[in-house]
Amino acid sequence: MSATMTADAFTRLSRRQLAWCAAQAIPDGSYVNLGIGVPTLCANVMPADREIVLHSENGVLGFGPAPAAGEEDRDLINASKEFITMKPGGAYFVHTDAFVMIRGGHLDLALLGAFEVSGQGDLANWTTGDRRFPPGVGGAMDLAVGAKAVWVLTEHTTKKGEPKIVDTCKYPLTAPKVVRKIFTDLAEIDVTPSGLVVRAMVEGLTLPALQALTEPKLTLADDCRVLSAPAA
Amino acid sequence: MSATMTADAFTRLSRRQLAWCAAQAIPDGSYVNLGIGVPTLCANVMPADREIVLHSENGVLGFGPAPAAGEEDRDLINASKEFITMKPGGAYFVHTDAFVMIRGGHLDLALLGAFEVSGQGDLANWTTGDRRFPPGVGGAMDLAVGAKAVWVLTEHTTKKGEPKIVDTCKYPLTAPKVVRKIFTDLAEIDVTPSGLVVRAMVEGLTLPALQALTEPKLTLADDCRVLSAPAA
Amino acid sequence: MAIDKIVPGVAEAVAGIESGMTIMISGFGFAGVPNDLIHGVLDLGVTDLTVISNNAGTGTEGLAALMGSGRVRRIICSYPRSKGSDNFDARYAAGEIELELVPQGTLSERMRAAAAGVGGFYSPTSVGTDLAAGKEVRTIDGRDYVLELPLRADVALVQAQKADRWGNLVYSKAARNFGPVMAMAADLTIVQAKEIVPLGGLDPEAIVTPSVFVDRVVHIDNDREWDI
Amino acid sequence: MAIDKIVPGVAEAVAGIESGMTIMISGFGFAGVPNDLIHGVLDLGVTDLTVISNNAGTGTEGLAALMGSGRVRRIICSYPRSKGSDNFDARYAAGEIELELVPQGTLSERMRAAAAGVGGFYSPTSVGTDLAAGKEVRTIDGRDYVLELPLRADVALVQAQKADRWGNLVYSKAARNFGPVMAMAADLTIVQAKEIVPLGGLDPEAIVTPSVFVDRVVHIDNDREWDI
Repeated sequence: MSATMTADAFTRLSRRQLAWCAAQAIPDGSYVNLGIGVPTLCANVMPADREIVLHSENGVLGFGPAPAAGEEDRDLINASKEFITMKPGGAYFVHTDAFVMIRGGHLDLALLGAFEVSGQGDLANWTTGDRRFPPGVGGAMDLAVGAKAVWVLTEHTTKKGEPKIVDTCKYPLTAPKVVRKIFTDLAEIDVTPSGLVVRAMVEGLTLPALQALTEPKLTLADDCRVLSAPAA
Repeated sequence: MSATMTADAFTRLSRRQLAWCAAQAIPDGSYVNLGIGVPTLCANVMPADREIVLHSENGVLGFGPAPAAGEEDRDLINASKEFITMKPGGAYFVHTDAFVMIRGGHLDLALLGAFEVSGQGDLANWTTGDRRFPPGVGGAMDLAVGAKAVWVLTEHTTKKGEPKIVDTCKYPLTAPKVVRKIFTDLAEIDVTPSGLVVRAMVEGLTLPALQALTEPKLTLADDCRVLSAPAA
Repeated sequence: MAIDKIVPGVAEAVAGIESGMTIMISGFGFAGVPNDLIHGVLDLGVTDLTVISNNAGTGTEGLAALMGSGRVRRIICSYPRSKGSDNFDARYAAGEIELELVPQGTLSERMRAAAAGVGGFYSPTSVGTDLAAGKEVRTIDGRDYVLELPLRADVALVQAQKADRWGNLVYSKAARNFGPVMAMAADLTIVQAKEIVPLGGLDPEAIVTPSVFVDRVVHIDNDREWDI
Repeated sequence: MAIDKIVPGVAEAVAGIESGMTIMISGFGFAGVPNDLIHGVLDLGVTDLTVISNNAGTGTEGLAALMGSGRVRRIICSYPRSKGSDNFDARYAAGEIELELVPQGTLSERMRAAAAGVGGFYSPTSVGTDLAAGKEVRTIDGRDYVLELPLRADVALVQAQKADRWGNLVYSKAARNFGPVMAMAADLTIVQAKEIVPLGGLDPEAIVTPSVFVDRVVHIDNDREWDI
């Protein structure tokens, strides 16, 4: 069974839809860091009926969505170096304090991108080990060990269609055993002591089809939902 | 020879005069911490023609003299818990940053009180070891090791007339080999690799008389001055 | 739903504090001491407390009342004795309170280590003194240091000048002192603020304690002159 | 005599920087980078530099110009590669620049250790990863940590929003980032400020970098759009 065989039966979420699904799962009142990549998109699709305080490692707490065109401020960017806006109640601080918040366990949640995640929650997202390209760790290792919970937001497979959720990470680790939940463009998966549990899948996707794109064994939650998001 | 024998030949400086003498010796532009006791008096007698930035370990930089009666602010005190005023250019900060300044070597000078100072510059100023009285170290150990230079401001002898400048401190040390200069109510003394050098003495005092009140051997500087201060 | 950390009174602010807990209390001398919260803790009747504060209180109220109450088993501080610290002095002389004396910079740096997830740090302070007794000494780059461990607390009681409903704080002058670092170093941070401002009412460039470090805020605007 | 840390131009600001020195450069992405000071260093013609900065520059100017100049032997950073970091990428691929990759929180915490006189600290970050290779690992209170050492510099180049003649600084929004901690961690701290205000013109409650950490300030108020 290959990815191609099941490709017609379901539609993958867009990056923005993936971010939307993760954003809706964040509890009200949480303090949340948005990592580089898909996670920073979450700021634009946060649930309107909750107060969730967003943190960026460059010294910003309480930021909002991207500004309207023409309203960009070159002094106001997120960890992905994208323009953001500030909400009432937000604060600026020195980079060191941004990491007191991160390493000291003060953030409820970190949303991170990934090259690979293992069935045990190992995370690899800082280098492919390819000497031709400089590695970039940024704040990923700090976030992975410091936040109270880590969720990964990633495409389910690589551009070549290979699983990113693997038995053992082949890329160097960012941190071992830290990921609690994985949002992909196909599914929402919990990392539990007894293995990976599928909490939601996109319309039309079956467990065997998802399993074919995933190395570790998947179990379907009794109350597995349909994973869907408004069209971007 | 005892203290009593020489008592008529000279007049000891008052605490305020002692503070004045030390204050006049501070180079222009210095950043200086004033420790508990006589040193905090210096803020009231700083030379008017210099800009010297005063630091207090409770999170204040750039403070001035005591306020006029009735102008006290209970939120604005120094390390001795005495009321102070703030100068233009001053800043408030968290206690931790006050000690980044201290331990990190950012202050040019710390003026400290002493129970005892040794001829090698050992300082003892935090406990007499008497179990009936609680000891109090405050910021003394941090200042002693962190400031670029440490001067001691103290009466030359104890209330019983015994030397406070000693061969070996009998009280527990605050820090070994840190004091560079000693201002007393009788003299200004440099702690040098070749021993204690008297830079100035009060009018009428002789080296033998001063030596009688001091344990380590004193040497007179070639250009020894008269130590004097305006009447308090 | 809105984040609202403001509680109606002192009783709600200190609810849940239990006997045996470690409590940080802000203040340096009489500046920045959360006296109302301290008396709230006294009213709870909890005992066997460990208190972390720079001083041990003077006069008869606030920290001194706590010291005199017999409810404090141990104090971790840098400078317990001051003019008027009779309550502490008496308990200490009687051997009724345990004292861990910590150099002042080490005290706040140990709090910051706890706040920052740092497991320990090498400090130049106290090397070669009695206060380094029993501590690991290590030479790094030619200088001697002692190993200091993080100092955390179950609860921090902090006095601030202004707060908003998220818990952002600013302080007043030298009353800031230990407040911001204690707010970061405790599991439960409780603040008494002289003024509550609307969300957005504090300049984001000038917020000293960002809201993430604060759990509860109570508005205390009385100008009672405490005997401290 | 008055303390006056304001110098007339970039040349006076960077005077004395020598080949072989270690230089911290503030900024995160394009926010808060002291581009005028960087080009002042390039104009000096010094070589064999070690640069400490979060990124390695993008485009053709500022940090990227420095990376492309061949004057930098080594960079210590957390995230060198970005869209447009071609100058660095080429030097790295050619083996012409040495890279010390440091987790971002470790980077600023190591700077702070240098600033605070801390000899080293135990960090939970990078335990069990390749970036902990060769580092001492220690278990404290049941958790594993790696020993990290202070990171100091001969010079820090910092971009700020406002400064006074004593060198007190405030920043603008996320352009604050590494500025305050770098200002503390270098022997010589050089600042380019968009605005100079009279002494007393900054609110003492809101000063972010107190004057003691600053050595020179140059007023740069041009609004040149750098290619970065």
